[in-house]
Amino acid sequence: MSFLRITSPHGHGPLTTAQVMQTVLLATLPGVVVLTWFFGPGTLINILFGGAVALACEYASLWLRDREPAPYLSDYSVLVTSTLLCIALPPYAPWWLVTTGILASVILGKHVFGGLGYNPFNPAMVGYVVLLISFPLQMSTWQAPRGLGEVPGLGDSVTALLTPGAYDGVTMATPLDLLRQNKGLLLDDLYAQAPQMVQWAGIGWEWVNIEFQAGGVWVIYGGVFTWHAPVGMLVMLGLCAAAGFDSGSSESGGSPLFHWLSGATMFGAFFIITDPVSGATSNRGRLLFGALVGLLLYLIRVHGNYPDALAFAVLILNFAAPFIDQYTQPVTYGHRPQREDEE
Amino acid sequence: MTTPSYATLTHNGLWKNNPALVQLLGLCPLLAVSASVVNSLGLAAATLFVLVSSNLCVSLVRNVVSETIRLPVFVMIIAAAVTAIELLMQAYTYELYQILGIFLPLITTNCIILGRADAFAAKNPLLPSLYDGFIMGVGFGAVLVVLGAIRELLGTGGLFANMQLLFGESARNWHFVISEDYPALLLAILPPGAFIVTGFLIAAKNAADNAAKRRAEAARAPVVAGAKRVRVTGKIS
Amino acid sequence: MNTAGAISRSAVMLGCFAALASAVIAWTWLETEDDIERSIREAEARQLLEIFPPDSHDNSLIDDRFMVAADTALLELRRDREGYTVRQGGEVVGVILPATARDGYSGDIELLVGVTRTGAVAGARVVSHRETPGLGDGIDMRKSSWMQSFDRRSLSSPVRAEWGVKKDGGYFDQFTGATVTPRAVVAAVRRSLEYQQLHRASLFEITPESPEEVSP
Amino acid sequence: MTTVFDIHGGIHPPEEKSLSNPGEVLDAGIPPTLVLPLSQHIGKPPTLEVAIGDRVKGGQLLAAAEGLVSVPLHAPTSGVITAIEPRPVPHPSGLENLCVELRCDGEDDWLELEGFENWQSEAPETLVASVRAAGIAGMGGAGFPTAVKLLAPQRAPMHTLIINGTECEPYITADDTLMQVQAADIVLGAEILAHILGVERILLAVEDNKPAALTAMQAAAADAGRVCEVMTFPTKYPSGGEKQLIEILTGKQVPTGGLPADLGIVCQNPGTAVAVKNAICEGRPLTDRIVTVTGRALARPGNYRTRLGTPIDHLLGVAGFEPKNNRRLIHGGPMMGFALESADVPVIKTTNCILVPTEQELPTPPPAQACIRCGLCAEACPASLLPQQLYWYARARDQEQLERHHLADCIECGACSWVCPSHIPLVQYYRAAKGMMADSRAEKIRSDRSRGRFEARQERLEQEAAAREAQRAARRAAAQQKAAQGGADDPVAAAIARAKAKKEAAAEESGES
Amino acid sequence: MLADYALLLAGTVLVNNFVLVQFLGLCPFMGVSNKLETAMGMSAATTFVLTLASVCSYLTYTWLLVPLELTYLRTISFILVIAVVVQFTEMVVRKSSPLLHRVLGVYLPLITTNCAVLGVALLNINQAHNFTESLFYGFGAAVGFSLVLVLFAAMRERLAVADVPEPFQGAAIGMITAGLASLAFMGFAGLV
Amino acid sequence: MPAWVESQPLLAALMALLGLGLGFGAVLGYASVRFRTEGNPLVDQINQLLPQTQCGQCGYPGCKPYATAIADGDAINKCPPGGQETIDSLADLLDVEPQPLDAEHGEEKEPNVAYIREDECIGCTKCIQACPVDAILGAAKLMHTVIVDECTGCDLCVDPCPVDCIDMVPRKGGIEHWRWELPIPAEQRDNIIASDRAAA
Ligand SMILES: Cc1cc2nc3c(=O)[nH]c(=O)nc-3n(C[C@H](O)[C@H](O)[C@H](O)COP(=O)(O)O)c2cc1C
Ligand SMILES: Cc1cc2nc3c(=O)[nH]c(=O)nc-3n(C[C@H](O)[C@H](O)[C@H](O)COP(=O)(O)O)c2cc1C
Ligand SMILES: Cc1cc2nc3c(=O)[nH]c(=O)nc-3n(C[C@H](O)[C@H](O)[C@H](O)COP(=O)(O)O)c2cc1C
Ligand SMILES: Cc1cc2nc3c(=O)[nH]c(=O)nc-3n(C[C@H](O)[C@H](O)[C@H](O)CO)c2cc1C
Ligand code: SF4
Ligand code: SF4
Ligand code: SF4
Ligand code: SF4
Ligand code: FES
Repeated sequence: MSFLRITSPHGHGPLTTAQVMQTVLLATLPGVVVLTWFFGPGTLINILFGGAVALACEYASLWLRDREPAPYLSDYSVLVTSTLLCIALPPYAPWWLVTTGILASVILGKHVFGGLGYNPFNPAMVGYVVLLISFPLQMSTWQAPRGLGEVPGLGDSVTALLTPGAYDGVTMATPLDLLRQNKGLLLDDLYAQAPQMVQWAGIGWEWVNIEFQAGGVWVIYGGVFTWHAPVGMLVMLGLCAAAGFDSGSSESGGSPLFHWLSGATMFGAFFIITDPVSGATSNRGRLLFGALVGLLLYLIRVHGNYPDALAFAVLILNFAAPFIDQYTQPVTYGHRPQREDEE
Repeated sequence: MTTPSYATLTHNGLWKNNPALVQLLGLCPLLAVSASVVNSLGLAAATLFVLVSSNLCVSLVRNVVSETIRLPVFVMIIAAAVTAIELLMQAYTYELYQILGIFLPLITTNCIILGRADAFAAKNPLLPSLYDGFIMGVGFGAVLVVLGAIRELLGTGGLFANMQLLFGESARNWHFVISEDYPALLLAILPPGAFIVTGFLIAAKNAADNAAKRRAEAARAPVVAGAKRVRVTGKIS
Repeated sequence: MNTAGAISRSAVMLGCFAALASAVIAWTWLETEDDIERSIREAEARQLLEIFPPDSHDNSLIDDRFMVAADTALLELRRDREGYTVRQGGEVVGVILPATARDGYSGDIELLVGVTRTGAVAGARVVSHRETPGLGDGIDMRKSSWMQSFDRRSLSSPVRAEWGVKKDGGYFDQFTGATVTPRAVVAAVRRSLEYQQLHRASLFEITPESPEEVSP
Repeated sequence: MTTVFDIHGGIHPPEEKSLSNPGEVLDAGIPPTLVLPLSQHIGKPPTLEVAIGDRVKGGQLLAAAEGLVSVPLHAPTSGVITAIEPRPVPHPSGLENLCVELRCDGEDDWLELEGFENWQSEAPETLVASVRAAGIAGMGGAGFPTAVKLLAPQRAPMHTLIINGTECEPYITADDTLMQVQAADIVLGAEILAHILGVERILLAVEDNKPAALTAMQAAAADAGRVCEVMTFPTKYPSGGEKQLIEILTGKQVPTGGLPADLGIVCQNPGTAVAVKNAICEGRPLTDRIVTVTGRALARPGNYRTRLGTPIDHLLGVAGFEPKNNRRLIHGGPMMGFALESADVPVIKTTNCILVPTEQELPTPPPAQACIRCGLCAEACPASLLPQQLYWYARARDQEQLERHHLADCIECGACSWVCPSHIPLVQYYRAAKGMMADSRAEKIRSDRSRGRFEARQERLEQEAAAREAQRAARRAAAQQKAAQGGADDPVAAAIARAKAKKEAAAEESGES
Repeated sequence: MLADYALLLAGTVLVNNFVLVQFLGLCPFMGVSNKLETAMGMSAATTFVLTLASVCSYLTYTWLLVPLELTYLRTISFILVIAVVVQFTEMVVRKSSPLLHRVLGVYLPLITTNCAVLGVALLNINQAHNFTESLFYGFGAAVGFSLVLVLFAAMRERLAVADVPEPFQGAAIGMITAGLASLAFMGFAGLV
Repeated sequence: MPAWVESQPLLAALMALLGLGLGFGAVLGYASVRFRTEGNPLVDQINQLLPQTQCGQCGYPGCKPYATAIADGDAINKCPPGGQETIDSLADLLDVEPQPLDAEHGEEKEPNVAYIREDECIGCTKCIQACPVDAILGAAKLMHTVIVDECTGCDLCVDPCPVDCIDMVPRKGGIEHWRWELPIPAEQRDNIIASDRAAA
């Protein structure tokens, strides 16, 4: 009788790549729900539309590369990419914007490098930055949150997607934009002037961030990724903000709380910089990776041209990640320097 | 070294050994200046001029200069040619001169030029050297212009804008726009776009080459294995 | 051949080539010197001539310049820049003022604002800026004709209160999605007009002998 | 001392230990033929002492140790040697190796055995020689000759002996069973080992998922003559790895490239301890062991006392193998064992488990996907390595980086592969890479030697050529001198002169002699 | 004052990175970045040459060409200066690190034709830098070059084992990666 | 500025460049003396990587000469005994693109050792002369043997043997030399599937 020759180990743990990806998808849910509550169903529609485009795009890439599509399509990674991209996009983006972004993500960000596992840059952020650079106008048009403007219904959202320019909702600068644009104002004046700035970080935004954080913590608890990168980033961002914050002069860059809870901070900390493929490898490396993202995020937000700098900070660090890996190995068993008293 | 035939030179310059796509030389001007067709054409012309004239001079003096001072002499010849064209462009196409900016004097350090001077013109007679300079320049220029066209088209939705800078006022209306409400993909004309479009161009060339190679593979004669072996241990008595 | 011989031979050869090369360059330069100077002047003048077309004056603008110091009130320059005087038949018919909008979206926007003797804008041009491509760069004449909306405007038309972008209840259009840039430029042009108003006498060489014809 | 330390990483696979009823020893019986591979350990194969047709008794020497790192082989029962030829052996390669086939006569007729009455008074050297003669190789998995390990005191003074009753791999209960039924023997064996090593402290390490073994060992330890601590710690794979266990028990790490002996520690499996006890007290060589035969494709899984050389086929028959739903036969545990292609191989000294799972139990892995650098493997690695980096570099065959990332410290435990969501056979990459590096090292040594020899030869040839040339030159010079003296300038004259000179010289020589 | 130089430095290293933003020195950037170790060597050599050349050409320009009204000779005299500095460096490298010399062998003479070097010299004039600024500018340019070269080399080592589609293997994927890096560096815009 | 500069721009240009040239020439002249080097340690580094089979298949009489040639710019893909691994490590050392082995020089084979069928050996000593590493023992008219540990497997001794009594046998065989193989990565398996698909 002949048996199969398979290498050890012969058993296997419970997790598969597809499940990892599903977990991440699931964890975005609370954030997306709150986004929908404050800004209407635009993001949701984008996610659905973008997911379909992404699957088609992944299929086409695999076909071009002469690969069996089924195993790759069923790993859900392209859905994570498209979902994360769509969450980052403005809610009522036209279809061509979403499509261009997905194309950039999946082809330029992922498949020219060989697909899942080989891409050195975060595909979703590649897509986002390509759009931000190419179509800054469309990319800086944000819906006003519930309470300040009318939240569009489902019909409006579909119209906005399919007939570019037809939907004309109430748009409004995001709190980070405001901070960036009103360098001359005292923070107090800014809060007094702009209705979207409320106690912490702006109507809607603070809740969106808190929900993304909750989702992220749930995933860490589930063991899909470690705490290092998010903690590194949030701590560094907090430190920088604390150092730059002088309780509200016109030079002030916003309080730590403001930075933590505005824009894409939590979304980025728990869903973007945790992308394992394009990030640093070891836990030490991830801590450093996160901290440097936090530093750049603060610098670019406050001093640069891009009010929400997350995508740039992430891409820059993606570029540096292989180098970081070279110098952040953990101490292997048996390589711990021997202490004298151990003799 | 025997002088290759003109057909070989042409194939080398335009495709097989294309300076921009294969040798990856002269990348800086290639990427920096190729945001539009007119810029590309301007630089292509200047590069072509320098290549041809430096190859010409180098081939002329190749038997006079000794090995030791070869490179400095070549560099000086190139620098003189570049300065000349720089001055000329400054005098007669000033706006283009301003657009090309420091990339015009930087032709001096375009590795293609020194490379061709050293690898070809220094070893070959006048006419082939002239032709080599010309065809390499054309090969480089072709890539430059194609790159410029792709980027201009993607980035602005139009083609041949501002051609008057090179061809006089009558060229102003050569500009045409594909569609008025094309949402311009600005990325293409910004710096990163240059890299990315070039990457895709190189990939396209590779794909074409691979296809050709696969076709040729069938017809290839087998090599004799071990044909080059020598005896290590000398004569066995 | 001995080493010293070789070295000196090379040196002489190199020297010859250096001489030859510099001769070629120097000769080209001598030949093109005048043309180059003309080109440079033309290029410089072209922008000014867009503001004041050649038929509106009879002096050479680039030769009729004056310095404006950095940090002059209202113009807010970062460094010393030049202004130009426009004359017709000896009389000053306009000035071209340098101005800087320090509150652009990304850094300074440098402008030239032409003002006629009547206090109206003859034309305004952006000399340099770093605004976001595709969003804030409508102030570039090559991209959009928005800057022409300043033509013939003066401090009285629109009225002071309306010297702003529509979004702030003003007269001028903003670009879709980018208000910061137009706001900054509008303010800078307005300030140039105000500067001109304050310094009319010296700018337009209005002496007691040649009194004001029109008061703005 | 009761504090234990934690190690980095580790995993908790389903234990499945109750399947094989730990605590009960069944008898596998004597099969009609035994097949005994000569090499069942790390080190040189022993040299044959028997020939085809020889009749042997149980306990008789079949092959004698060859060199220091080698162990002898004994007949597990009486019978006739019927073949000495390459046969398939339990090895991941599935290759054949030299084996002795013994047709058993069923009488189980043994030689007279004689042990030490009073081992306490014997010199350690004498006892080590007996251990060596008994053919004991470590029974915890690696099969390193125990006698060699017992020479540790020659390196440095030893202070601790660890009896590794961890048995952290799922399914296996051989040591558990041994500890339950032969606790006293284990402790006795440990005492002998402690005596040989000159250590004052014995640690009996048992994972907390074996309460019965723990009680048995505690009882036995209480009766022991030496300091004998039973230590228990939380269940986690791979706590049983020697290095990991040492860290758990002492908080110290064995320095890379070093041995536990460098810390004054020696670690032995309970089975080894019993074998040592048998060898010393009874003079009985190692010829059988307890093998856990388990898996859901068996009707009667359990722990079988099995003679070495028993074909696994036979064992499967005894345990009631039902082939229908099974595709794999595993030698060893599910984590570190290797799959066998055929059951036609024998049990050897390191066979602690034969696992025959059903397809539902341990499904055939799906095709590997790309590594997504998720880092789960690094979380699981007990050696604090970066398995994903090792994987990438192994793929790239980048030996420099593999060394920089400490491939050599990987214990091949398989924890990383177990957790990898992409199902990458990581351990195989490491084994292949280690092989590759070992080959390169050997190749380097070889090529250095060849270079030396080549250069030496070139030099020699040159010298010879130079010597010949010198001789020729000397002759020519001499001839020329002669010719010059003769005043003749033309070559013919010179040649004649030379010939003359030669003749004269010859005449002179002969004249002198 | 010191802060100004720090800003100039940060500006040249990151915001106006020579390679990714200004497109200078691309040939060695694409050519010598397959291996981290060589990239580091190349970085060191280029840093040295670039800084020295920046200062030397500044001096030549200010003390020779300007007084003699020969500014139109700047290209050729800079090239001369650079050639000499490179030659000098080559001798030093050959002496101090023969392996580096073989590895950089192709590129050391090509540093002469690395347009970053001439570019620095020319930009110093265009931007009217004084002596110290030239020094910092040259050094900043070199550090910027080195930074991205080294990061890129580490990344290419990773790309070497990636499953890149065949037509993209080699230079094409290198270009695209550089493009994405350049995209990332756009984020620094406006920082200084 | 001196007046002559103004009146003689051409001359000024000439003088300036000449001056520059002279100054720099002096600097370089000094440096060439100060930093003089000799020898090329790179050859040794390359030689370290070559397999030292000394078989001559590269077209050079031994590994060292080939190493010298590589240091002078010869191709790195000419050594069949070293095979792809040697090419890769050379490429790594020299930071050039690794190429496939040049088939003109032979194919990569499993390492061999020579084995002399002793009863057929006539003791002609030709193989001893041929062996580049002195791996054959024996004297004239007596039986010869190969020292297996020293034999590089170059097969140079095979041809000269007048009675063809030398065989090349694999050096690595048996269970001790067995090595785990690197698994085939997922995507390469895919390629196989893909080509199967194409073939079908
Ligand atoms: C990447 C980016 C670039 C921007 N660039 C500019 C710009 O160049 N000019 C500008 O006025 N606003 C710019 N903005 C600001 C936003 O468009 C901002 O929302 C807008 O100026 C506010 O105008 P609103 O009052 O019309 O909403 C930019 C925003 C982003 C995110
Ligand atoms: C190649 C090798 C050499 C060893 N050399 C020695 C040694 O010289 N002295 C010693 O006491 N143990 C030696 N050992 C035994 C190890 O310390 C260890 O006990 C043995 O490998 C079994 O451990 P394992 O099953 O965890 O691999 C050696 C083991 C191996 C594999
Ligand atoms: C991952 C791993 C797990 C191991 N688990 C055990 C175990 O549970 N019990 C055991 O005795 N040896 C185990 N070993 C082997 C030990 O490291 C060590 O070799 C053995 O205890 C030495 O004793 P021996 O020489 O008597 O075999 C394991 C080795 C490894 C690498
Ligand atoms: C924790 C986690 C975070 C992820 N974040 C991203 C992300 O930010 N962007 C993205 O494109 N893919 C993300 N992915 C999905 C996946 O890694 C991505 O598709 C690969 O980068 C494509 O090769 C993430 C996956 C996980 C498990
Ligand atoms: S567990 Fe697998 S997929 Fe995750 S990093 Fe390790 S090897 Fe890669
Ligand atoms: S097999 Fe090696 S790398 Fe993997 S977990 Fe075990 S020790 Fe770590
Ligand atoms: S081909 Fe033979 S002689 Fe040449 S380098 Fe390789 S092993 Fe040495
Ligand atoms: S014995 Fe033969 S094969 Fe071996 S090294 Fe000598 S010549 Fe080569
Ligand atoms: S063209 Fe810039 S370095 Fe080659």
